[in-house]
Amino acid sequence: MPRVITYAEAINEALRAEMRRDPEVFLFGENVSSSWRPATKGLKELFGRERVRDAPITETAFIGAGVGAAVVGMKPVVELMLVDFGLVAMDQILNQMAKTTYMTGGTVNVPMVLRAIYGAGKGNAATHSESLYGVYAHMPGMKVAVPSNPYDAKGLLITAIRDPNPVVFFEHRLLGRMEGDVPEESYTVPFGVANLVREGADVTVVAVGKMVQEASKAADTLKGEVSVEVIDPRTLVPLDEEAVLRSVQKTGRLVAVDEDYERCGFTSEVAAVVAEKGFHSLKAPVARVANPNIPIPFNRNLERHVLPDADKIVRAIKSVVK
Amino acid sequence: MPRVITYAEAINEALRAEMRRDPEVFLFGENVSSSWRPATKGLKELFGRERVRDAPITETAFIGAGVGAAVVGMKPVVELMLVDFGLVAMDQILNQMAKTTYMTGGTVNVPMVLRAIYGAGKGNAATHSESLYGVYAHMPGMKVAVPSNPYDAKGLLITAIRDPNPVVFFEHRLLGRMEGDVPEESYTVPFGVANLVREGADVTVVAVGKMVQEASKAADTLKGEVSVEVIDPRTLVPLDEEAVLRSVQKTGRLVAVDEDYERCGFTSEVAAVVAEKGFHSLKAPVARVANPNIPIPFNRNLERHVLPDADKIVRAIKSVVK
Amino acid sequence: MSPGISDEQLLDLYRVMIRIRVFENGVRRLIDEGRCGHVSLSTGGEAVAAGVSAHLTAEDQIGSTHRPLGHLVAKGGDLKRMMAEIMAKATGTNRGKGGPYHIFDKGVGALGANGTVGGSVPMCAGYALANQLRGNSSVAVSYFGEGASNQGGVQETLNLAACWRLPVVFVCENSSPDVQRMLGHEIDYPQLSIDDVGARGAAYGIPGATYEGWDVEKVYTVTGEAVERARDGGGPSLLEFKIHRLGSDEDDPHCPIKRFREKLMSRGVLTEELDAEMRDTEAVNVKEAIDFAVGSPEPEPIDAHMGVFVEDD
Amino acid sequence: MSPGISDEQLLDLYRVMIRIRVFENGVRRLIDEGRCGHVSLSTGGEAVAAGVSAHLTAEDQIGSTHRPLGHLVAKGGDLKRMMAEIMAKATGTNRGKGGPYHIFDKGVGALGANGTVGGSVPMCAGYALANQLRGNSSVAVSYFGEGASNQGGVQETLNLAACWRLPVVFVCENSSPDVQRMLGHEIDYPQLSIDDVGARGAAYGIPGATYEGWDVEKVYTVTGEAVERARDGGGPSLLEFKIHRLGSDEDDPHCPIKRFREKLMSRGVLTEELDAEMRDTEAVNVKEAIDFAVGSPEPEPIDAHMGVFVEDD
Ligand SMILES: Cc1ncc(C[n+]2csc(CCOP(=O)(O)OP(=O)(O)O)c2C)c(N)n1
Ligand SMILES: Cc1ncc(C[n+]2csc(CCOP(=O)(O)OP(=O)(O)O)c2C)c(N)n1
Ligand SMILES: [Mg+2]
Ligand SMILES: [Mg+2]
Repeated sequence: MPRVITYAEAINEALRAEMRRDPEVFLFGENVSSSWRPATKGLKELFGRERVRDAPITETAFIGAGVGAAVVGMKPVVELMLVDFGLVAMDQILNQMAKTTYMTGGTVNVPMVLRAIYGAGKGNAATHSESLYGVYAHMPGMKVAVPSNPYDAKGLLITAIRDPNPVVFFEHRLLGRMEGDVPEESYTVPFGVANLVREGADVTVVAVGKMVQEASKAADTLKGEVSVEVIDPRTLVPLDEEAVLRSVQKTGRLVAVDEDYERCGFTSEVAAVVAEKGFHSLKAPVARVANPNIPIPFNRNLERHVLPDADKIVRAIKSVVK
Repeated sequence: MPRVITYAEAINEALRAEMRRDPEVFLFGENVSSSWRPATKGLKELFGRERVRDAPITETAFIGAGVGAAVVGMKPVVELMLVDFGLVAMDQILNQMAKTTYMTGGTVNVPMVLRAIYGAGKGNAATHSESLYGVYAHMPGMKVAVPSNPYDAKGLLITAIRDPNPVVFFEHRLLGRMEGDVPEESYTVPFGVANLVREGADVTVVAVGKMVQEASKAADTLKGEVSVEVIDPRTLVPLDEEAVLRSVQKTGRLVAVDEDYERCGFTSEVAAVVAEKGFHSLKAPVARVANPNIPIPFNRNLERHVLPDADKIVRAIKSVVK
Repeated sequence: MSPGISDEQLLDLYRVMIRIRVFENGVRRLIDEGRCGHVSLSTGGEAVAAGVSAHLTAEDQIGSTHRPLGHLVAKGGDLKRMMAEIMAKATGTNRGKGGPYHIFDKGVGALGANGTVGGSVPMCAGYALANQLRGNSSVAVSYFGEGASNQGGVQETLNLAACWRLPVVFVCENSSPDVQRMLGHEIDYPQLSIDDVGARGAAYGIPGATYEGWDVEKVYTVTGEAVERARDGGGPSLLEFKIHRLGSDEDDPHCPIKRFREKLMSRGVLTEELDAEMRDTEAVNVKEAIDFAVGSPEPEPIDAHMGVFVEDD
Repeated sequence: MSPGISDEQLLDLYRVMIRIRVFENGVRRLIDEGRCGHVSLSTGGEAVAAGVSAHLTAEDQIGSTHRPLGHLVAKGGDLKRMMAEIMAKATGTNRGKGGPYHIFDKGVGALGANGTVGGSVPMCAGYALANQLRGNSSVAVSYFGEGASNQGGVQETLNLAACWRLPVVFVCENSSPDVQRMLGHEIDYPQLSIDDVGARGAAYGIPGATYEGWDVEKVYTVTGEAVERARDGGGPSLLEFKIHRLGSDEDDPHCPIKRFREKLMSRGVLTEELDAEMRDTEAVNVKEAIDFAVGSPEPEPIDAHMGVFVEDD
């Protein structure tokens, strides 16, 4: 009988299992020991305050400390309370965490996971709502995982912790309570393998994170009218280009969806890959649905106006299948 | 008779003229008062140490100070010795400088210029060679200028200083000595208007910054064989999509070139725009020539291997016209 | 009578403190009733905001935090437009686009709240730099918490301001782990390596000192000196005020309003009547602000797409 | 004889200083001859590198700067592979991919140079954190310049290390504006707001002090105490050493080698013969290193595309 838990509980389980399995796995960040935070709740009680440690509000220092601990072989899982706050620490992330492996000619590696809470939809305005995975995917040296459901959250996080490379792990702030079937035992979901969320014949929708739900809603809305294939790449780096191209070969149409800024973003990348490598399959212009390059406004109506959603995906699908 | 000066001298002239014209323009950054730096040489002697000020090596503090000064109406020109070093200050840049206008509902604006030296080609390795304009273009709220020659350098910088919005101004470290015709008097080059560097019929090459030279070399190499149109957008934000689409309408083919990382980068964006809005003009797959998502290696041969150049552009052009 | 502070000034300070408390209590009710989103309140810090801003004019600038309401009210921020911003209305200080973490009220030099811990501090150096370059005698005040005091940008700015002798006063409100512990929270590791942030002034060669932030007269006096020094070209100072974050009532022994009220009463400066009158006045102000906000329109959805850039002159 | 330092130890210190100087002079010649790219040299700082590393084993870690050669040589870095890295060869410590700004020699705990001013400092906290969690007695040493001392990440890390009582010793080499001014450079604004970075220890509740970095015995003694404290669970310390950046010769009165040489000679610990022998030995080592580097192959171009990620276990 399948067991239903939430996305946050799935994260918690993955952390718990890996910390049990490997004494070199440990966790720190702002308020990670607080009992009211479901993803990390109970871990301090199990593993002690040394291995589950609250950090001062100094992202540069504590993310850098994660890099250092990883360089000497430990497996830190560092939490960024919100991905936005990582902007104060980009040198540690994009230079030290990401590039040390390459810059040392592979004599050093950085088995670190940076868990970053991200996403809009709660009226938290421009500095507390960003996605930014486009920036992380742009910069070389990090793997980038964006789980869209509890099953993937657990499996991808276990993969991330065991990966000898730095991984940035994006958890959408509004997915924490999402429920889903999650096996109790440990399992891994491989990086670079897309999830075929739903099969379809007329158009390929590539969607990420919370937008996978919106893409599925759009597919529901169009049922009987347009047959929509939804693909969730699960990891942006590495990207399962094969899966996208295979799908477009079948459907001839592409709509790329995410909630990060559009310009030079992940939807640009998917569109470019298809325009390069899947051009001859394409029967229509590609379409992107993303944040139209606007800081997230505070007012909820304005925010809705800016964020991608099922309606906008429906419109984009219609524009390419018409 | 045209007057020939260098790119760095053109920058210097623009700064000098604008500081003369407007007492609220001032300059600071690391070593900006040093006499051995051609872009700022002589300015301290002219305008005094208060308006041409060396800053401590604290990019967060001094870039933030630029934002503050701009918020109260001054026109700071802040220098980032290398764009790479800005990674320690991304919150001040990407949140405070870029988003304050929008977040305040337009009651505040930020007339600041951040001059960022960028680029590879000198064997300076992974933390001293990046371009990163892809990141700046991804994030909303800043205009992004990338002059490719002395004439544009002067005219775009004057436009940047007079713009009431934040502008990130990218100067390639290897273009400083490039010579070109530059009028002595002040003039502006408008943002969002591409430069048609050379006309051609078979393929459109969109190239940025130092890559404009490489694209032109590639066009020379292919003379008689392929007729290459080279377009230099000059500003990535705003982007002259019209010019690109018009050209592709004529040529039916696109090669996008820059030296930033490819994934989720500016070449992805150009490819996506054309796949969306110029799809019906396209006769062949688009191609991108950019850094293949690799930190810049120290060894010069490896660096050359990673960086885009005329040869790689030639190959890309051939692949789309074959 | 307190030396150097007139009764009128004392009552002004008290009035501002009441205004802040009543305003924040109004916001607190709105939050509880689900009529606005989350707002970080500054209750318990009224003496700091009032005592500091008493030395500032609209030409002086402040930079604030994620808990900006007290600072902004004390600086003369428009209550109606602030309330409208909190309720995400088109008439808000930020036209509904910024929310409480990003309130700016430029006309009174409230520049501004900030969503990034420590984010406004470098900007305050910039306000001060502009004052210095323009040769006026305006001063910037930079507020931050003891958590923020560790942020790199904050510490960098202390150094920059000292190097450039900028007219800025750094005000750290310390609601520190010690205070937290007294309130019953368990702390595994401290987040601040010392007890007194004021001691960090010495690390930058600037005056730095620590005071009880529930004593508005003290705040007023010591800030006066620091602001004067900055105005006179003497450069920056660092003031730390200990505070306790409180709820809406005035029972807590560290409540700055309760303490000041008792003092003023015992000295005969304040009467029950005057106190009630002030509270009534502020209650009316807040009611008007809420009415204004409630009655204001939402921004038009199309507004979302505008204002990323301002138009060229 | 210096109290507590045996003659043998003194000669070891001297030998390491000579090794650094001779190695850097070799690199200096390569630069002048255009046989390698720009390298930031640490000449003048030999006493700090030698005096500090004398207390460390390969199990201890150091983090260094854009001027790493002295630190790395003193820590036991492989001269051949370092030289090969400087010459961008496949046999380099970083296989030619990192260059002098990014040299790591993991086997000896040299972790590592850093291209970002202050960039290695947070990482050193991480080495120390790993030592603490693993319950071993290893210590991390974090080197940085006085310019870097202002960087946010550096100041944050001082606080973090203090809060977590990490086994780390912060070593600031101050070649500050004052020193620069003595060398004839004009300074408009200071970049460091105080003279002595050591005084910043107090800002984090940790020991902090300032010493002359051209006196290797002093460096040795005070670092010994700080390392011991860290090993014993006493937490971090901050040591500042004043240094003068020098050229290749040993004429300068602040040259740590000249000073130490004279002292050792006058004490009869060093003789002209022994000195010459040491220098010859190091010259041979450096020549061998250069020969090794020159004789080594360039990396294969295809290597450029490999190693962004390591293979899964
Ligand atoms: C750079 C950054 N990190 C983390 C946060 C999340 N955050 C908001 S307020 C806060 C606590 C701030 O503490 P303090 O500065 O003492 O202010 P207080 O809330 O006590 O007034 C944190 C961690 C943030 N907004 N920005
Ligand atoms: C974040 C950052 N800003 C600027 C630079 C450029 N830079 C390299 S070394 C240096 C001076 C560093 O001074 P200090 O820390 O005192 O070291 P020193 O060179 O004196 O040994 C600067 C500004 C950099 N590498 N990183
Ligand atoms: Mg606090
Ligand atoms: Mg120095």
